[in-house]
Amino acid sequence: ACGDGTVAGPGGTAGGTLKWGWSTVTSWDPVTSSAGWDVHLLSLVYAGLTKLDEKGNAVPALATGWKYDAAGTTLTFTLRPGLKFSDGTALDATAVKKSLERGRDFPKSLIAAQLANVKSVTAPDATTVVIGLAQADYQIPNLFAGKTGMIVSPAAFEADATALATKPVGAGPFTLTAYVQNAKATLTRNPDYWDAANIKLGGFEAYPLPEPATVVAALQSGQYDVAQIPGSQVEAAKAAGLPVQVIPSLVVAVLDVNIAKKPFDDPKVTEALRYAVDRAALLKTAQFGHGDVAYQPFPKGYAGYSNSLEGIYQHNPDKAKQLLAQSSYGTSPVEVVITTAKAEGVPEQLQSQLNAAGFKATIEVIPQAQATQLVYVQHSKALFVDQFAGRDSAVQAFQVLFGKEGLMNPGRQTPPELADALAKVSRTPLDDPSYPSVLQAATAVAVKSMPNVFLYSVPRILARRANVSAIPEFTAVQRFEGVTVS
Amino acid sequence: MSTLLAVDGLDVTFDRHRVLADLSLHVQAGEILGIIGETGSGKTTLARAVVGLSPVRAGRITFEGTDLTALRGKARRAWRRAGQVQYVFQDPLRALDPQHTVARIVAEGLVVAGTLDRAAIDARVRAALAQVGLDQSLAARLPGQISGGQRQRVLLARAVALQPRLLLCDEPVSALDASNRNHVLRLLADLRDRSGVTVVVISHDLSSLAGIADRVAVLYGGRLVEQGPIGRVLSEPRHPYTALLTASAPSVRREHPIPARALRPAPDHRPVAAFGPDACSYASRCPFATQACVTAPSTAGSEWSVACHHADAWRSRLAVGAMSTRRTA
Amino acid sequence: MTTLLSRPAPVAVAKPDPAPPKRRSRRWIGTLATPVVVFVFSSLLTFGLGALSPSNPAAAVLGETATPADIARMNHEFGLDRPLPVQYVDWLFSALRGDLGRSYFTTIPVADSIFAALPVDLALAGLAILLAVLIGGAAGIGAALRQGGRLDRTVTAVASALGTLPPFVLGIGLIIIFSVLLKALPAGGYVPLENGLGQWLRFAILPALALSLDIAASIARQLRTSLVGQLGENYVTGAVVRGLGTRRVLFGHALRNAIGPALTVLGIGVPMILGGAVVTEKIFNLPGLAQLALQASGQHDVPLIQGTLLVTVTVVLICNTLVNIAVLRLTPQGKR
Amino acid sequence: MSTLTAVRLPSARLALSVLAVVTFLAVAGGTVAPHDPLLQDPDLALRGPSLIHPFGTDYLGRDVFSRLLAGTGTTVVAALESVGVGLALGVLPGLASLWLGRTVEWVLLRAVDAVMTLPFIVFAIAVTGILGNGLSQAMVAIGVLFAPLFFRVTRAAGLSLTRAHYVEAAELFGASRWRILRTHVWGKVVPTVAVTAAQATGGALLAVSSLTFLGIGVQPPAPTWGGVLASELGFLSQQPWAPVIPAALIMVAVAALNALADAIRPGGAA
Amino acid sequence: MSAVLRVDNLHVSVGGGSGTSSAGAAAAREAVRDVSFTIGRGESVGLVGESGSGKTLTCRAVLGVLPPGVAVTGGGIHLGGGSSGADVELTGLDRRGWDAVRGNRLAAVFQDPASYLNPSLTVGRQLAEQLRLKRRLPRNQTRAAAVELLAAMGLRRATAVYDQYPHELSGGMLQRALIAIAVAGEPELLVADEATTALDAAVQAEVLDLLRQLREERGLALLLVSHDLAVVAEVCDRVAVFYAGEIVEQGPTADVIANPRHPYTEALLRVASLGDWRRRDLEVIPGRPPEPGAMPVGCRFAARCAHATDTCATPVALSTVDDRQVRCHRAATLELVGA
Ligand SMILES: Nc1ncnc2c1ncn2[C@@H]1O[C@H](COP(=O)(O)OP(=O)(O)OP(=O)(O)O)[C@@H](O)[C@H]1O
Ligand SMILES: Nc1ncnc2c1ncn2[C@@H]1O[C@H](COP(=O)(O)OP(=O)(O)OP(=O)(O)O)[C@@H](O)[C@H]1O
Ligand SMILES: [Mg+2]
Ligand SMILES: [Mg+2]
Repeated sequence: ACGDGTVAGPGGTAGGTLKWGWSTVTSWDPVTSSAGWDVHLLSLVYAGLTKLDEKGNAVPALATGWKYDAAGTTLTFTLRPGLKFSDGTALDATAVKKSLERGRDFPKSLIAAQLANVKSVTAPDATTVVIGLAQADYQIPNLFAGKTGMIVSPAAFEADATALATKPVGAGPFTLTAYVQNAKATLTRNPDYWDAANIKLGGFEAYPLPEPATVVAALQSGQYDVAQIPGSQVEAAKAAGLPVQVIPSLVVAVLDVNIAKKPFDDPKVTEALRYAVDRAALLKTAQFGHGDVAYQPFPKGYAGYSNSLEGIYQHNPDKAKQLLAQSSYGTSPVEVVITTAKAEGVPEQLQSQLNAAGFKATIEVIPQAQATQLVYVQHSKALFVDQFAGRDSAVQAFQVLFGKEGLMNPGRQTPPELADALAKVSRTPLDDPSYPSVLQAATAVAVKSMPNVFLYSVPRILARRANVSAIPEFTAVQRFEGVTVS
Repeated sequence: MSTLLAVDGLDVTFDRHRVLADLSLHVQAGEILGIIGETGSGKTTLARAVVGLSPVRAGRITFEGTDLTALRGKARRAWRRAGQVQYVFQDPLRALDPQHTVARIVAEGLVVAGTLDRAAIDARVRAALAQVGLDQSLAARLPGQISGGQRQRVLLARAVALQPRLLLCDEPVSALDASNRNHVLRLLADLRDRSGVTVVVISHDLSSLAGIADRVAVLYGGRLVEQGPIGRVLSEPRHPYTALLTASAPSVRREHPIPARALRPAPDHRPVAAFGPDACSYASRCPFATQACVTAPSTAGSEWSVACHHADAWRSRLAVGAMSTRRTA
Repeated sequence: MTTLLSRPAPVAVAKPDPAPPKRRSRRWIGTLATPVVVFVFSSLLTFGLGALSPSNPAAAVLGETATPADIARMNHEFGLDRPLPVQYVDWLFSALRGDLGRSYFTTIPVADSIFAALPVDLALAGLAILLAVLIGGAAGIGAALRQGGRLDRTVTAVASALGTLPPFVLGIGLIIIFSVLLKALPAGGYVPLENGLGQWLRFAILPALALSLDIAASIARQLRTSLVGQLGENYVTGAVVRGLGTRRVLFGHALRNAIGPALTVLGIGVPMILGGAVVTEKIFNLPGLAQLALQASGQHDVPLIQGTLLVTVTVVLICNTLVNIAVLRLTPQGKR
Repeated sequence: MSTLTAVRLPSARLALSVLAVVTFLAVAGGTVAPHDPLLQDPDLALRGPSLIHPFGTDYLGRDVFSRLLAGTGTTVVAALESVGVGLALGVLPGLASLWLGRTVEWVLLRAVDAVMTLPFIVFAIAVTGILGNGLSQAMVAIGVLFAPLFFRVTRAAGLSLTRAHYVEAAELFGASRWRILRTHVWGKVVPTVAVTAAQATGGALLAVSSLTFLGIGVQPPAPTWGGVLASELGFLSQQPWAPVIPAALIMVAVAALNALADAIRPGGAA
Repeated sequence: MSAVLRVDNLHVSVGGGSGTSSAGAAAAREAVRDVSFTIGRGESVGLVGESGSGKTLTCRAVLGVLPPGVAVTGGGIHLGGGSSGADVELTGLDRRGWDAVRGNRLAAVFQDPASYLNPSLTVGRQLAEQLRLKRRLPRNQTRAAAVELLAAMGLRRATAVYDQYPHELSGGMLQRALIAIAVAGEPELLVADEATTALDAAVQAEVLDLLRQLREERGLALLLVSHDLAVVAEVCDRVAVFYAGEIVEQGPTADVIANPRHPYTEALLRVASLGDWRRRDLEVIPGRPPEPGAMPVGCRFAARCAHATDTCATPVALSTVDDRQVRCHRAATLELVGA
């Protein structure tokens, strides 16, 4: 069922349609989209001023380049000329200005916080956009590579903002032609995309994440060309003759710990938790060993990855027991509730590991949607089994994980030394040779001072049919430049 | 003889369909009254009206001075528990709880009445079974495990056990073969003779009914068309319908004073007038009907009454040819 | 009255007409009016369920940035600050006009989401019903005709076994057999009917089969029982004695009267098919209503849950009414 | 056929023995299990059957045999819970619809029709989606949906009785309504209801397993039959045989209930 | 006179295993034994006997519609040749053969007419179907022919009846409609099993008249079953008296009634309808007939017979004198009273 219709548009050849079994979006409007996963699909229809390369560095996209002033508070982007949105309207500096301002000012915007530092956006001419920042921040080009920087057609949101949820208008590599919520998104190649020459696919069909039990069969029968599979299916996929790629990603499994709540208000307990967890065992169960044990938010090879943290909280139940004994709870088992959206697997295993280390753990299941409410908003849960999807910008990632207002910092406390380290990162230009070491220092501070327990990295495991060329391995947002289906 | 049960001006209507119309009938104490009539003429409805199971719209039913139609709720229950009037259902299989043993079924009325202790009830049950000629060994069986004739007798025994004054039997013998039919009817005659129970029997079988009954009432279309001493009514019927019934009765001896054919409307029969709901109920099928029959005839006579405008005249109008036509053997 | 007039007027009717014209029309009115009443009952149930919900949608939607003022504004926007009866009436009448509100989370109109998904369910349910009728009918008739024989025992055994199988096991079993082992059919996914019947059938047949086997089993059992019952009826003996031939007796007479209970099973089967679709849709990755409900349920998206329930209920009601009409047309009391 | 004689049928006897074992496990389950059903050993995950682990181990290295034994209780209780709710909401209204006059009858019939239009799983999902995810919520929802079944069955059994001549005969003896209910109605309604309850329990078992498959109503690590089945399905490629065991367990239990229902069905086990 | 139907030494057994009773179900029991009779063209033969004497099973064997578990285990049933078709041996006929015979050459009516019609089809449709199938009438003629046939059966308002459903008609009307359907294919033989038993006296007489008329006008042969000798006496030329699965006496009806030769016939006469309206003691036949499977070796009626002697315990054969057949050891010596 693939290869139906080859479209040859200006700016390059185009092949067949790629059927992708991964996920669908909560909304096609990047400003109101509420899930971290959405970025992958959104980046098919939207483009930003910048994009991230395979290593996570910002490179030109809609903008051909950018320049910071000396203070780091004014950033000037130069746009490619003659850009167009998929609705035919011009993508010029004014459009960029309006789009970014909407992201910052729209009442229902969920990216407003990221843009809070953007003081002004001006468009002195059609191809120049000037960003005025309240404080120096060299992370903006990275930030703009993600959801925050996606440029939406002002004509569309000025006409009917709610319609964007199902009818996106952007300038990405593809255009959405049909959409069934939670079921299927059909996209066709956008010949006006700035980098259309590198888009070899004629069309794209996106489906929700398949059932693990049937995903391999679904690939074999041609229901999907590419699908994300769980670690448990890797062997089966390989056995079925499907090429499998394990792509390192920014995603990391983490425990959100609320130090404002019992029993973690006692630092000894929080400390004990770090040693009670057997990350290797969890990794084995959850991922069948695909991925790495993690003690920090960044994967190996990423600029912020600090070598010094390797093995820092080796599994040591005896030490955990000792620490608990020293805590205010003494030798009696410390009761803890593991909150999760799905109890099967890691939470179950975690429960058993904690119990072996002197805790008395029980599992509480809450629906995923309520988790946002209970964990991130009301901060009413002490321990939540979570995944951090990573952010395009390292500082942004820090903010989410450790910032006072950070989503995954339910305790709402940030030690001053961490705040200082972060401020330093922001102030350091990315091309500054000291940038990696500054960032790694901040990572080390965070991991040692914050209660978050990182567990293991979650690579993106893609299995594909043999007729699909290898998928480029992007750590942050999956991109499809150069992919072909024959 | 005194009147035990008096039905006066009874009207029963189901869903705007008038099943019994202005029906009056008296039952004397100690007699056996037969009720005959075509299917759907309202025989069952009449019997059920007496025990309070038909929706009576007008009229009175009195049993020894008690107005049964006026009884409601507690009073009616108390009256029923006394067991003075018993109704024996038409279809024995449907009237017996398939899960109860014969003994339990027969005892039910006594248990509900609550006046006797267990031993006394057992004794009465045994007596009732003996009275209807059922072997005591059947007491432990279920209705599904006995024959049709035996079921009919269980139904009778259940009624008899309460020592009623009046027994209403709805077609107790229609489902039985000739021998069994006679058996059951004889039983009713015995009951009357020995315990003085008054019996009303509904039956299609005129000949055997004539063997035991004292009087007969003939129903047609929800009205009483004739009633009187059974022997005389059946041998010299005064109503054309009664005459048709008697002429139609099969017989091993092939002799009928009037052939049935002469009493039936001809196949091309056209009624002489439009007979509405207030007309004589038989008029539209009566070969002797005239314009006079558009009104319901009054019932004439007391011991032997007939409701026909032409009770005395129709015989003379019998076609002479019809009289002589004998069936070819 | 009409039937009375059509006869020669003076002839008194010996037996009452068992179904006077009034009653017959009343039966039709009942058949057509009951669904309306039931719809109101069901909508109350559906709405009540939403009203019972303890979670505050505004807080859930606004997430991390929620302030009491924001929540109040959002509540107002959703109309949640009005009295419940007003909300119900408004919801119901909007629903009748095709407006089921907007999803709390995506702000996508619920009706859009549902009507994008509904054709999948309808097409699938239609195929499933067809399969159920064909398979169940053939098996039931076969078993009844060979009562006590090998076919009868096989049908009975298979039907009982199907009834004891969790539906998802059935679905995965079908995938393993037809997709993995035989590689004959796709393991999941969906192609709309517009893309051609053949294409659609390739994708729809397995899920439809998974949905229908259970109902087919019930139909087979029911049809077998009632057909055996009918075949024992006197009128069948009568028709045989008239020399009508087996096929005529079966299809012209017995089946006609035996089909009622089986149709009723089918009527009950429609909600089962639509309900069973959840599991099937999940396994076969179908973009149907049930997936939507599951998703909505996970998010406590009350308007979406209510919408899917209401639409499902309406579909069920329509199907049931059609079945009732069929039953009514097959029984003599309902004719003329 | 009376309930007692039905038990002499071989199929009924087999069914009863199966159910006796299930009942025993439901009560004793955890204590007769050879291993702690919660004891994990990730190094031994997903092993095939062995002498120590007759049904192999699951993805956390837990003993599947012990988990199935220990899961019996939860599963059975959940199924019975929904059947209980269905019985409570179905039987009494069913009888009431026959005795309490036309208005009550009409309202009850329409209400039942309304509930009958609700698709099983979708409704359960909606209920848990709105009232919160828990086995009790889900089973109450299923129970509500069982109510029409019991209502109809009770009513049907009772309806023929209100027209039965032997009930009329009892009325003619002056028997009270209560007495009639007790002596003539109850004995016929109870077997029918019992049959329905047996079948409904089977249906509930399937519903529980469907819900757990969808991730609704279960609380791992607590084992349930459906839960074990659902999780084994996730590792089909590692252990294609593994789901067969819990599936067979569910099938046998449901089949036993159906066989028992057939055997005690009034009118014989043809 | 050529025979329409010849039944030779017919044996019918019940309980061949289909679980009617739990104990001894395996042993087949003879419910009809050694039954022979012949029906000539246009002749009417009556079968009488108490309930359970095997009359219905005999009829059903002739029609080939024995209930499950009941089978012909001996003898033959022969449908005579003649104008309308070849000789047919009915026992062992295949399905197609039966379909060709039934409705065309033999037809039947039964006791409960309402149950023998499809409740969900109009009377007319069922009659029309028969006419189309068995008389090969084209579709557009069936209605007129059907209405005519209904009218010929003495149904008034035949056009209205055509469009009515079975439950809308009275028993008498239904029985006439059924007879119309039965004779639609112009059969040679009509089997009427208790066809008038459930009707009231007036209607019964009308239906019996109709049967008589059909016989006279169409030369229809009749096999009439009743437990009332009086009914048989009204219609039949010859009568066969059944007792416990055997024919105990057979002969011209008038002869048998006037001069019974078997004590059982005499007993039946005493309980039969007499056609007089005197008050009297109703006679009964004491005791009950033996059950299939528990038949005595000798005369089956002996246990209830007032004339029984020791010889009656030995098997007794059917003896033929003139056109009478009697199965009694003492037939020659007994003085029995007729009606
Ligand atoms: N419950 C009822 N509802 C409506 N009509 C009824 C009801 N009971 C009887 N009828 C009608 O009343 C009429 C008289 O019926 P009933 O049973 O009294 O007749 P019957 O003389 O006993 O007949 P049969 O000889 O067949 O027993 C019939 O036309 C019947 O259809
Ligand atoms: N289907 C059957 N299975 C077993 N025994 C049967 C079956 N049908 C009839 N019998 C038995 O065969 C015997 C003859 O039955 P049959 O019906 O021929 O009697 P009948 O003379 O027609 O009686 P009735 O006057 O009651 O109709 C009876 O003892 C009966 O119990
Ligand atoms: Mg009656
Ligand atoms: Mg018979």
